[in-house]
Amino acid sequence: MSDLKTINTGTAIRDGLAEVAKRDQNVLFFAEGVADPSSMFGTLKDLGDVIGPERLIEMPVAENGLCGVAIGTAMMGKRPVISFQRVEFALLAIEQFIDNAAKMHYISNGHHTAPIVLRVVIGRGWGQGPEHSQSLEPLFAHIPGLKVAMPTYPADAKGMVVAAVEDDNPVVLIEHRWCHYVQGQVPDGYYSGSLDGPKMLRSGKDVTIVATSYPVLEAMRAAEALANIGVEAEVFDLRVLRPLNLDDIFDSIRKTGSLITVDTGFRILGMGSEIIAQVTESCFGALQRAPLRIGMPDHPTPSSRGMLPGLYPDSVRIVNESCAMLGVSEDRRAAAEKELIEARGDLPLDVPDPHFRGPF
Amino acid sequence: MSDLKTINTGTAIRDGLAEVAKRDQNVLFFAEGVADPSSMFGTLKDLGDVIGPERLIEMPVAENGLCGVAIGTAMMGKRPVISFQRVEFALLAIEQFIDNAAKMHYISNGHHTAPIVLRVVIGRGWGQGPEHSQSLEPLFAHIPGLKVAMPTYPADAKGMVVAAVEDDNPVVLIEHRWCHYVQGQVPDGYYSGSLDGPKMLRSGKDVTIVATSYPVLEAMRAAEALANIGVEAEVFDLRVLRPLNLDDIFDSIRKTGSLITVDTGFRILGMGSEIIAQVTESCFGALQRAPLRIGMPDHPTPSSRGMLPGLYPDSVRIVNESCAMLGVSEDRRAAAEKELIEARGDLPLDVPDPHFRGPF
Amino acid sequence: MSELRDNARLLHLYKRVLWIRMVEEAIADRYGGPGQVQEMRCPVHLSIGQEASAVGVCEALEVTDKAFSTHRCHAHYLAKGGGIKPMLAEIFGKASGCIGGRGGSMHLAAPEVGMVASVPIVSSSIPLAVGSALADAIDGKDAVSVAFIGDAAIEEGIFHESANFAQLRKLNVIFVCENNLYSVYTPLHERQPDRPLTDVARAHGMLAEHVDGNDVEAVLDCTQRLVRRARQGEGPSFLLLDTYRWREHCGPNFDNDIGYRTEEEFLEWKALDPVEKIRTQLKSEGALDEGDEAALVAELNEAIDEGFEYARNEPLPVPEAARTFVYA
Amino acid sequence: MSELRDNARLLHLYKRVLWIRMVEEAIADRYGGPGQVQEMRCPVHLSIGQEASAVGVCEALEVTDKAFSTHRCHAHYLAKGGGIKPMLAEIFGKASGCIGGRGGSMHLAAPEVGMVASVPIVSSSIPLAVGSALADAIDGKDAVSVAFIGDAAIEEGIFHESANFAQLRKLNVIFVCENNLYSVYTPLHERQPDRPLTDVARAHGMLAEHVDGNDVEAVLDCTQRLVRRARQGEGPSFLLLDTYRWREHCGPNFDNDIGYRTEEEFLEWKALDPVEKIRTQLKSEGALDEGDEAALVAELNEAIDEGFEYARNEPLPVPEAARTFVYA
Ligand SMILES: Cc1ncc(C[n+]2csc(CCOP(=O)(O)OP(=O)(O)O)c2C)c(N)n1
Ligand SMILES: Cc1ncc(C[n+]2csc(CCOP(=O)(O)OP(=O)(O)O)c2C)c(N)n1
Ligand SMILES: [Mg+2]
Ligand SMILES: [Mg+2]
Repeated sequence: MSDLKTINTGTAIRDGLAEVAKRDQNVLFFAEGVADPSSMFGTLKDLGDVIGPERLIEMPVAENGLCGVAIGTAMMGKRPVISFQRVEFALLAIEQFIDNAAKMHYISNGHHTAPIVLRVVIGRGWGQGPEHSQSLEPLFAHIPGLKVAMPTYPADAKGMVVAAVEDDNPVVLIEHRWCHYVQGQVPDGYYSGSLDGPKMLRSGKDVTIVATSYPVLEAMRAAEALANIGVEAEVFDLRVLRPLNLDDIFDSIRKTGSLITVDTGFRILGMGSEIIAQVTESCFGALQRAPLRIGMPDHPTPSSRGMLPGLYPDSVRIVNESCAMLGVSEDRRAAAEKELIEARGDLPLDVPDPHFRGPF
Repeated sequence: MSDLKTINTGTAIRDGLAEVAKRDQNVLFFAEGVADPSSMFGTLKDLGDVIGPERLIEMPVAENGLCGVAIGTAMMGKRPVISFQRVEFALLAIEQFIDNAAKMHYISNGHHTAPIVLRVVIGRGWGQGPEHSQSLEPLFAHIPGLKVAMPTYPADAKGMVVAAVEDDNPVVLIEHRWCHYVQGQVPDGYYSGSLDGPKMLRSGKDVTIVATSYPVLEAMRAAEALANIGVEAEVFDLRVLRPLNLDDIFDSIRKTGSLITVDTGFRILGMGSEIIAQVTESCFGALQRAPLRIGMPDHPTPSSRGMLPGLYPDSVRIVNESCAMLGVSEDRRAAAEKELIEARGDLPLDVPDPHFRGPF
Repeated sequence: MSELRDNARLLHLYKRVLWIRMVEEAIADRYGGPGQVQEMRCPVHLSIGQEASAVGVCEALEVTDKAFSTHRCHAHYLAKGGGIKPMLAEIFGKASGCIGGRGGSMHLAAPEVGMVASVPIVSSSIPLAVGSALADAIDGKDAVSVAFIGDAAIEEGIFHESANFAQLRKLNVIFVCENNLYSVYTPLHERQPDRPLTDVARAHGMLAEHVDGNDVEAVLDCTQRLVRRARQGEGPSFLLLDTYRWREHCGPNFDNDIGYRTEEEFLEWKALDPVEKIRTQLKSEGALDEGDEAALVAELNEAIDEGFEYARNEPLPVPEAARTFVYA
Repeated sequence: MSELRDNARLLHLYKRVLWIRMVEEAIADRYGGPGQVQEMRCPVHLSIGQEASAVGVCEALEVTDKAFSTHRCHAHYLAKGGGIKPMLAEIFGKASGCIGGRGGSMHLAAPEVGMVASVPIVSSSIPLAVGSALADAIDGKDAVSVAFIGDAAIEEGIFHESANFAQLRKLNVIFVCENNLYSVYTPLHERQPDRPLTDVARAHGMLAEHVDGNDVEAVLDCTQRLVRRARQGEGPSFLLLDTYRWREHCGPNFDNDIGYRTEEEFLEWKALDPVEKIRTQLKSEGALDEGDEAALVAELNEAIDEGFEYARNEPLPVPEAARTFVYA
């Protein structure tokens, strides 16, 4: 077994990319500022030193064209990894992903593949404003032919990013900027993870909580607080949004009978909607009470911190909704809420909660 | 009350556009081929004769730019109507719709509005192939700030298109090419419809069927066949996908306890997912059995008619699923299926069913 | 070059353009209309009138060079060496179609001869060609990638994004723009300001050439120069070819009567018929007599009939095929 | 024009550029860093070094003319006449911000003075300016719409799509491209081939002018000509302005030490300081003495302090405000 070191998700992603690029010289990196001092929040740091500069493709600010170019290289056997600082920039290239990348294998009757990784980052905090803070995972997760994943913790993220690059299909990796800061123990060197389903992070018998990305941290935090008042939540990191494999979650529902989903993006038409639909179709008899979705409210995300209270799904909300769902007494609920609020203290809402830095 | 005439949905849309453009000189029409011999499948036919040529804006083949231009005119008080022959072409402009149109009112603190109508057509049949047959309504219905509607029948379509143009928000109208052929009685002259919820088309006590666009016709056909075997389906045309108002559907579920949704687009992360999630959240106690989604399967739509059997949701599938859900006896189910199959005869699958032409 | 070799080259080019013309005419003839048996059940965008640009360009390419096309891909597919049987089978929606019946006429591909892909979203295949050239550049190969586009494609921003990058990296791409004066029913002057179309390439510092698209030899000569340049590392280029689509935008018929263009305009362009042009030249040089012509036509007709016979008799794909190749 | 009037004009321009410089410097000074009190809690893309292009262009416009900007919008907002209080309140995230705290620094707008909108997605506001001009054309108004863009914006296809349409319809748009040589940390030559940037306009048959962006009078003179042309129905134009961003791409600091550009390069451009340039000129012509300068600085500082005081004391929006103006 390789050594473990404590690093954050951003670094773990960088290490995974470096490892896979060392092994396969077909791996290319496309980005605006691919080798610049920021190097995509450090996630591409010093890759040129590892694999040489030729395979780092500096993108002009032309997302649609350059994603098409990357797809063209993929058809020819390359494994391009495109990184965008924000998911919004990828919107300009969505036609290329929906028509050319997602359908390349299908329309060529199996002749071509488009092994491309599209990394997009969800912005949050520091007054980003409505056009730098969207998540929009359903726009990708709706499209057959794409794979879509959202990494949270560093060790998992490293394995996922390697698996994504090695996958013969186009994979969209949606990374939450605040997840980049999450620390954990990560094996050194090369290893590949899986892109085939959710991970149970905590077992419990009372309620199943399924979350993606940064909200996974909120859900885990909520589960701790719930545990302190005697409620046992079973928490899943959904990880892979497409293809969506909910078998473990069905099993969990058969145990808990209760389901809460927590989306990173908008609640309406979010992953929670799909999960609830599938759970209701497949485990109707096991559901003991109405399931519930938590997610971003149905409006753009404003810049000012004045409008943030109550906006992002957080551990307090998850605790409160869990208690309401399970009929937990008001004093127990209040105790759990109090614990969370006190732990956060007077930290502003527009910076990451250090509680979520780990190391986990 | 104005006179009624029997016309099809395509003509009704054209008439609605002509009426609203006559009343408001701020209405503009943008299209590739805005006044050409095809005039957007006839839906813009002779508009130049009605309002003069100046307000018909021929678009270069530059969807992103021209949608942005249209949004710019809308900020200045115009009411542009953009029409695309296929929803796929609008993908190139989705950044403009998500960032500029949908958020214009919000980001300007209420100062600007973007009263723009984006008409996109879903292709089907005659070997369209995977890039001319997508539906993709969730890509728009996920976005707060947009309104999204899918008209089916002519009288309703005319009212909806007028309401869309008169709405102060950006409205995406997703029209199924095969719905254009549907005939019905349509009031002459100007009238405005609503963009505020589904319509119950048929009342019944056994199962609630909610469909959008062309599948509404399949659902209605299925309901007839079901009625012949003693099953009473309550059928809704969803009409408005955003903002989504499901109150009437909740009421229906409280009556039938059973729900089937039929999507025009992909089943996964489709409208059916959202409907089932909301129904389960809101009417959990009323649901008597697991709900079910029907929709496009999880792969691109191939060109060849050889691959069509069983692909599109149709009345036969709706009948069979309804019978399975309600535990209808096999001989009754078989009778209903037989009726439908015989009525269709040996008509190829790649042309519209004349049964669905109406007049309704 | 000796006159003999010149004529041999011309005869070869003649066979290529005639082949495309005859295949396309056969599709038009047999496509059928309402009330008739219709076996080619997909939209068809015929290349009749535009054969010389396809042939002139592709004859300058090796099989290892790559071509990417659009909705109007028949001529490019055939000129690059795609076979008639998989092509017609595709248009007939058959399992043995070049892409298994998945795409139909607008998606023709024959990767084994370098006809990599056709994409029916305007301009959407342009960056694929540039990406192909980038892959070759990284691998140190001197293959050339050609992006066939129409005159409307340069209105799409992605053309410019691709051209900027191709020139920045001096990639082996040739953007071949067939200007047939229309996008569907809309004439060029309603879509673009009045300036030489080649200026769009110059915006990116790219060499642009402008050649008569109905003169197959001129197209070939120019493309050969551009290919040579590219292989020598001198970068991409833009080749503008004037030509004309004889039939309707989509479908088998003529449509000079419906109002967007005139019979006169059509006749003017028909007088420049790229096929007739070579035929006349060959005849006047005594390199093609009536007998040669008849034999050639008979030979091509036989191949065409065989192709249709094949396409007609091949089985449709089974419904389950629709669920394959979704993921690799 | 008499020397007196010339000096009056220059003095006016000086006040405008100095105003912007001082506001931006004040933001930089007070922005704070880790461990400090930070009240401006949003990304800021400062315009320091680029003031002359904003002022030169906007001084050629009427209040009824319209401007559209990008992430780097402070100078354009102020030059077009936007007030400091709503601007700072916006950056402070306050309810009385120019857009209620909804967007922050990258979205500044003051529609009442024709600063219609700033959009932080590169090039995304370009077609809005063209649409504004189209609306005016339809209404028979002679107002001019200006799209302020950076040098990276011409890499986006939507620039070309917009330019093609503007020229096709001869709309009253001026595309003002401030070439500060960088997109974030990436220099121009890594993103675009070597050719005059003005060639991108010529691709669309559009008039292009190239002016020293640090020379406010040259910018003003040229813009006045372009505005006049537009109002006379002669169509759109492209104005390329060379300039330089002094501080980091986003944030209050200098960053010549982090490796993507050199201190030397910065100093070369700093020597061309647009503010200093006019100041020197005014002084040399005797139109500005130490006393005038001090009085002016004091006056502007007072307005700035007042602005900060206001922004600091204004209330944050209430959480419920987040749910308003979603639909009209
Ligand atoms: C992005 C996009 N917009 C619109 C269309 C509809 N469309 C199909 S072919 C065509 C005409 C394109 O004209 P041109 O590029 O000149 O090619 P031609 O048909 O003349 O060969 C158009 C507009 C499309 N397929 N894709
Ligand atoms: C479509 C898009 N791609 C990328 C970005 C990230 N980004 C923000 S500012 C910027 C630099 C733009 O450079 P330029 O247009 O020259 O303006 P400058 O910052 O130099 O004023 C980039 C790439 C973005 N906001 N939008
Ligand atoms: Mg054309
Ligand atoms: Mg710049």
